[in-house]
Amino acid sequence: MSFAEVSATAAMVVGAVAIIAAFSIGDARRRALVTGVLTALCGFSGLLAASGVLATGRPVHAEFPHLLPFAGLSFRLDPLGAVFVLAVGGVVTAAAVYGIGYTRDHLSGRSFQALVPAFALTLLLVPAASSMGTFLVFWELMALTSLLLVLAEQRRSPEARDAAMWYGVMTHLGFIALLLMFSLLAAHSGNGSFLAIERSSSSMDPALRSLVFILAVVGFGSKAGMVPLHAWLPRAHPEAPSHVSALMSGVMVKLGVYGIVRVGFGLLGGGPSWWWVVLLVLGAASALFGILQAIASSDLKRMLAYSTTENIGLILIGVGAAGLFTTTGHPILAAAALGAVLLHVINHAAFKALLFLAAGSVVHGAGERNLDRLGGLMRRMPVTGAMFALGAVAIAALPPLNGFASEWLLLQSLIHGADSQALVVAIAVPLAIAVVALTAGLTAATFVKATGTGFLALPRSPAAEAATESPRSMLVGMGFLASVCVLLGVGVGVLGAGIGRAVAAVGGVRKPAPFRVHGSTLSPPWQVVGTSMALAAALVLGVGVIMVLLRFLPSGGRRRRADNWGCGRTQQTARMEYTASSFAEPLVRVFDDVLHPDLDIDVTHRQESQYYVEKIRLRLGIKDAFEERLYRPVLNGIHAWGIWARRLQNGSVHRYLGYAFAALIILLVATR
Amino acid sequence: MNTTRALVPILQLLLVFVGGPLIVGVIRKVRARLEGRVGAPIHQPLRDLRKLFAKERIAPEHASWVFVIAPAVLMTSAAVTAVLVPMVSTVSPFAQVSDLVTITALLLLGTVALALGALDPGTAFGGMGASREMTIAALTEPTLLLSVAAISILTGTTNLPGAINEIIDRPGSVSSIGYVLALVALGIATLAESTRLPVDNPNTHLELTMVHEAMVLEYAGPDLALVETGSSMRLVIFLGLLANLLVPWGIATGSGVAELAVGTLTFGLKIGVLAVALSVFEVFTAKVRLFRVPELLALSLVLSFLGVITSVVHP
Amino acid sequence: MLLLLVLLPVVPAAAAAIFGWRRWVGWLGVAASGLVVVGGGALAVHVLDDGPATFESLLRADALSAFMVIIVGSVAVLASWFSVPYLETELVNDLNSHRRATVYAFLINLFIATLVLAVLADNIGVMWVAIEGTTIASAFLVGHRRTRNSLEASWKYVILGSVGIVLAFLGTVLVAYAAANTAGGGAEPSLSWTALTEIAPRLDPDVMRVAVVLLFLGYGTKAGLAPMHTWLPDAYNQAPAPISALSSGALLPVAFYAIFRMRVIADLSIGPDFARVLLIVAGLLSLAVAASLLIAQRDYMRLLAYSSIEHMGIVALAAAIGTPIAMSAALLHLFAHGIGKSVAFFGSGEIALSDDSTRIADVRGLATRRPAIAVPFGLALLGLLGLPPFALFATEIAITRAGFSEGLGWIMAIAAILVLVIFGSVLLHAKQMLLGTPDEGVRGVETGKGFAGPLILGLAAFAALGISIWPIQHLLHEAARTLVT
Amino acid sequence: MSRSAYADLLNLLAGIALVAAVLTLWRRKLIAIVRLLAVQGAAVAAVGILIGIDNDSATEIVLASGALVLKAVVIPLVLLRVVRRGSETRETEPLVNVSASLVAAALLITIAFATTRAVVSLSDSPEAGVIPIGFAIVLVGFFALATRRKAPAQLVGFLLFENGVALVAVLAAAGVSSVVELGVSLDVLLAVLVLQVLTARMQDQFDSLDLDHLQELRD
Repeated sequence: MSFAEVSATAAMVVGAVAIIAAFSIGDARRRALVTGVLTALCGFSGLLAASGVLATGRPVHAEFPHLLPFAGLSFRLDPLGAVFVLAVGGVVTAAAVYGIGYTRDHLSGRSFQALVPAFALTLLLVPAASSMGTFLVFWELMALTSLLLVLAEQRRSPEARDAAMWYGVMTHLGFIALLLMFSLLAAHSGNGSFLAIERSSSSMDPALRSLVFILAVVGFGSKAGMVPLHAWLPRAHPEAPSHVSALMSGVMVKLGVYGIVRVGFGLLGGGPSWWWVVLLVLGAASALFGILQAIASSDLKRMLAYSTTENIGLILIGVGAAGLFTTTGHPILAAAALGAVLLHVINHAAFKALLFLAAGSVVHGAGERNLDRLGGLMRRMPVTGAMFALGAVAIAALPPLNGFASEWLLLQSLIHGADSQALVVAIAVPLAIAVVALTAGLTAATFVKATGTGFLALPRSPAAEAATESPRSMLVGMGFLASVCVLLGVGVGVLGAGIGRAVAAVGGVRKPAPFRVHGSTLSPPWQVVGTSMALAAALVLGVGVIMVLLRFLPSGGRRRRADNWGCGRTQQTARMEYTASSFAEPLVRVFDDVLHPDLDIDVTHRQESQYYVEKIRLRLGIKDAFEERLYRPVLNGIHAWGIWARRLQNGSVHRYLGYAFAALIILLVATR
Repeated sequence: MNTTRALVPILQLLLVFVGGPLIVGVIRKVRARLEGRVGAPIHQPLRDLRKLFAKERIAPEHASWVFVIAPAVLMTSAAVTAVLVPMVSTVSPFAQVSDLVTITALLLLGTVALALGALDPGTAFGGMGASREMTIAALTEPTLLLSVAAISILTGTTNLPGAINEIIDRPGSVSSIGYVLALVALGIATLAESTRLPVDNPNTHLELTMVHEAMVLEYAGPDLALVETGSSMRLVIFLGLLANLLVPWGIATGSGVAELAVGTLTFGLKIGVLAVALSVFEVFTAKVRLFRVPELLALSLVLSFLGVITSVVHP
Repeated sequence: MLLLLVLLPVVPAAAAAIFGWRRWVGWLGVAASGLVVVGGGALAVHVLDDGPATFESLLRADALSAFMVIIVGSVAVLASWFSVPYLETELVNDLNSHRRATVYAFLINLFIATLVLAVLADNIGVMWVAIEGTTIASAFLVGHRRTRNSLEASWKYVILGSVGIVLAFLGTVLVAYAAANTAGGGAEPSLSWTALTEIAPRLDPDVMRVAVVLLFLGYGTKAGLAPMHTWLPDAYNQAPAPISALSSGALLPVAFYAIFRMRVIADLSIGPDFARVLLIVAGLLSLAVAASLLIAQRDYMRLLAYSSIEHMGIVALAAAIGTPIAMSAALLHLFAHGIGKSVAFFGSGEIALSDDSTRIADVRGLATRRPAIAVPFGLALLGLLGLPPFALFATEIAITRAGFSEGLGWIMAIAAILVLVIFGSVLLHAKQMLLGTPDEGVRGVETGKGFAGPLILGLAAFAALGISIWPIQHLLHEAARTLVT
Repeated sequence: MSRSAYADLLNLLAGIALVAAVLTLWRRKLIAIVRLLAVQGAAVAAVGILIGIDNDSATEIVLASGALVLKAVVIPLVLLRVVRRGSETRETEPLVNVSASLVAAALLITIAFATTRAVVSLSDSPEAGVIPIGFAIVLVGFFALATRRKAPAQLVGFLLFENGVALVAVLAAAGVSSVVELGVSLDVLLAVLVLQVLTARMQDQFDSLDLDHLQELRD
């Protein structure tokens, strides 16, 4: 048994033991500890299995024909799946360790503790599935366990219940699309295994292949939080317990991307260019819409959820570009774009999970999620503050950290791909570059807002005032992810070979190889290694040198604490600070035709004179455009249909006999 | 032979570190002259810095480590960019790393650090400055990247020394409308990024109109000096980038010492000319209202996008 | 051996008649149903080894009927096990008289006996008599509570049921008539399945077409297929929970057993397309009716009834596809749905007892108030919505895949969309009942510990079927083979 | 008895049964409707006896005469007892007014004849010729069942419907063995008894036999 197989079986066994332990251990605190540790071990061995497969390139097989009636389970973890299992393993390890501290007091129920390892197991198994039945059963199990986890705190918050409703229905819509898609493929290829489908899918007629691709985009897009189907994401992720929303936002949405790549490139082996343009457009729309909603929202976890939609948009742009390059005959560029996509999948998993864990720590410490009521946490919760700041720098794609590495590679592949002869590429790719650039800028602004108003300056509410640092296990969880962000930022080469194998394993895309373009060699994705290594060293060195030099100044580097100058005003209070809404107000004003903010300001004057104002209250409500114009009418229509349909069963026995009579007459006449 | 290669980054660092305040002095001097004033000597900003470095270091009582580290990060990002951007010679140990996309990201890092530093003291003006600065930075980012895309599509690579060598060797490949559009857009972005006049008045005293100045109100002494030098170095880097892309001739392409001297001289000349042009431009334009700035940046975005389209269709 | 199986439930019925309702009479009923299941298993082993078993000319058992006996037996075990605490609670809180409990105990076992007879009958006439017997036996069970509504429900149940079943008898007569006048003439033509399947190709197509329509409408009524489904919501709403469970879990599958048998003869005599069109129309109509009436549903018992109509629609579609995989998926679907629906009905029965109302709006925060009821009920609902650990997930995937491989892709797509609407509506109603903060104290009756047994056994079986059907795989395959012409 | 006389007698009796069914649509009083039901029951049973005599098999004759007693005497008496105990003796305005019902009956008869053309053509025995009339009675009975407002009237409709099926069964009864025949009639008897008990219960709970009271169970 190879190293990968050993660690894969270890992951499954330890996961199962974790579930059993969650049910059997009596004492709540010990239960949280044991289950957390076991889940972390399960995640870590999943990580090892994935890295084993990536290192050797040999897939791991497993067959269980007797399980799952009529289909049987069959697993095959190939390098492409391994990249996603790598991300899952890492985030599961961190979230499990974090969970020990986070769920010690209020979420230590047996069922909740058992659901987390179950959810982790399904996340590990979905990329490893290699037949229609296996994939669908673990996809639906993943949806079910995450739905129950979102309901963990349903007693206290009605929003959690609504969120679970939206989430349940949207994921089932996705499941139905996937079921129809896989049935189409399996009907054509005879049996449900992915290898058979891959061999026979080229002989399907193009209209069916396009239908399969559209269904895949709908099914996987709804899970990934792509724009028209994203409504559940900003609702469900914030309501789930933080380490669960880290798992959901960090890696579960990525399995939607895995699906699109597996079906688009693997099973169907690429397709006409309009497929990829559709994906590009949807990705761009998701990126822009996601980041604009993120800027406008002042709820910390909701902002992070919307920023997940934005990052998924960037990834979809990468996948679309990769597909476009394969159709217009640039396999090496396609490999570079796909490499950027896989790198960003891992990077985003790391820093998004870190940000959600930090947000969870803020909620745990300060009990408040609204940025307008937080503040001053950097001094009260130094470690969480530092972790959040590090995550923010990473997500804003600023140099030393991993966000920059994948964004750099994505832009490289787009820029180098732009100058191809095909007209569709010449129009679509520059647009994509513009969207990626705009979202990069807006992301930076969003996370300055979040870090600045959330953590710096004076606390804006008593809850923030009384904030205390989170327990040690939460900090360890965050620390692990932070170190992953730094490691991937500085030494992305460690992943290079593995991602190369993953890209090659996808099929339809050639193995990435260095190529010369007008004088400079660009060997995706390794060239970014040199850049980020040197950059990180230079930056850290520079800051260190300057801080030391300041010591030798005449004033001896001692720092005097004094009152703010504030243009001559003393007596600084928290009410003078810029809040998240006011920080984002200029950008909301610039993009008001997309966000449709409904801003109402009511001013209460003093009785004596109309010119003296007693109180001004501003309320800024941002509605999700898609919800208002797309979901609301559909739901109202279905409800009206339900109300109308009550007439069918109105209780009169005569009407019921009338139905039977009419059926008899019609059938008799029809068969004559 | 490779000693000169190692010399280049240090030379460029010194050149930018000292040249930054000098250029600001030159701009103020030319501006004063045009407004009929004598104006302070060119090296006045250097004297101010010396004075500031001698003062004691002050921080607001409830500010966290972010306030302290922000100036250092701004200074480092400027210094690293200065080393990367080929100003005096295209031959340097970091040529492989010097990439247009990386440079824009480094500058964004400096802006983000300063904005966070401004938010930390918790004054109204710090928040206002940070909010406006980030808005402008968010809107100039696409322009920068698109013009970078246009240039690299035309010259075939995003690596800056490679691009400049390309322009020097085959000026024909660059002589298209796309290149001009890209540079015009880059120019507008430079004004916005270094908060010069049309976007923000550097020597205004009315807090409500400030963008950059409002952020640094709380800094004093050595921290203020670091911020000031950082900002001026960024201005020089932008002007150097523009100059080398517009008029690359004269930059040292080999590694001879003489070539290096010639390169430094021509770089100094080019920056001086640009600085004078900038100050003349500033005298004749007024500050644009904050909510007109997005329209200006939208114009530059469209220009750079057209630059990319035309450069793609052109070859 | 077959006669023994049919007579087994009669023993507790007789005991109830003689001694009236006692606890041990209830447990005797459970034991009898248990023996039916064991008998069914033994029968299955016997049939698989050396072919169908027969008893005179009346009873005959092949793989399909053995499987149906197992289905009827297992649902009967669950229902009679749940009836014991259910009746005890009713008697303790004097919601019902001792006499009616006796009638209940007598009739439920009679009901089970007629179901077993229907499945084992060799002659389509005898099968008809048995199924009509089930209607009569369950008529008073539906009217168990002697309220106005239960009277209305039982009136509609008998009228609509009998009309349908008499149409089926007309169809049976026409089949006999056609058999009598086949080209070959032949000896005294009996109505046994084997005889009919042999001469089916020579039956007169036009007469058979009318006969098939009548048989399909008749047995479709008992199977709850639209447009003959109207009795089902009222009957399940008013009947005591174990009876609704037994009817939904055993009666509907037995009616489908008749439809499957009839379809074999129809396919041989008039070609497969006629019956396929009928089944597709009925299936889609049932799904549409279930979907539209679940959206704004206000009563959770009726919700479960419409869910039964939905699942019968899915089984009809599977039967329409007709491939061996689709047929075995349909049979497993009937089995799993029977068990899952029984657990759901038991849960709703407990809720009705504890909250004294069957309206969804009156039940709030059940998960916090009564986890012992809420958890099994919720899990059963999730299973019925086709979520993985439970069996309906695997069957729905197999049916959809078989549908696409038979070229019925569009129909499967429409069905899938309707199932999605149903998923959303049921999830919404379940959220209304189970989640949230409970309001004031207990209104209805305190339900004791006795109820947990059948719920847990049912859920375990429901999940086990979903994970692996290894033990009954061979039986299922044989049963499906008999149904495919 | 000569073949033609036997065929004419069969047609006559079946015709009487059909006319009785159609007349129930016309009459308004419940008692009159029950009497018509008795007439129809007698006619159907007579057909059974006639066929029994024709095949000269003793069991068929015994069975048919038993059915005669049951359908012509026992069931109508039980129904009359319930109707007299109840207050209203008149059928209120039925769902479909009388003239429309009669037109519908005519239409249904044509449909019955059309659908059973294949059945008649299959065998040339005199009984086969009468089957379409049996079918017509089935459809008219179903229509009556579906449109009457009063419970006893609906019960009568059901019995008409069932008599039609019994007639078809007797006519086409070559293969249906005696055991099944016995089971069928037993089941029908039980069904009628159950409906009888329910009607009685409806009488004391709603103290009216109008089916419009039975409309609370709705969605």
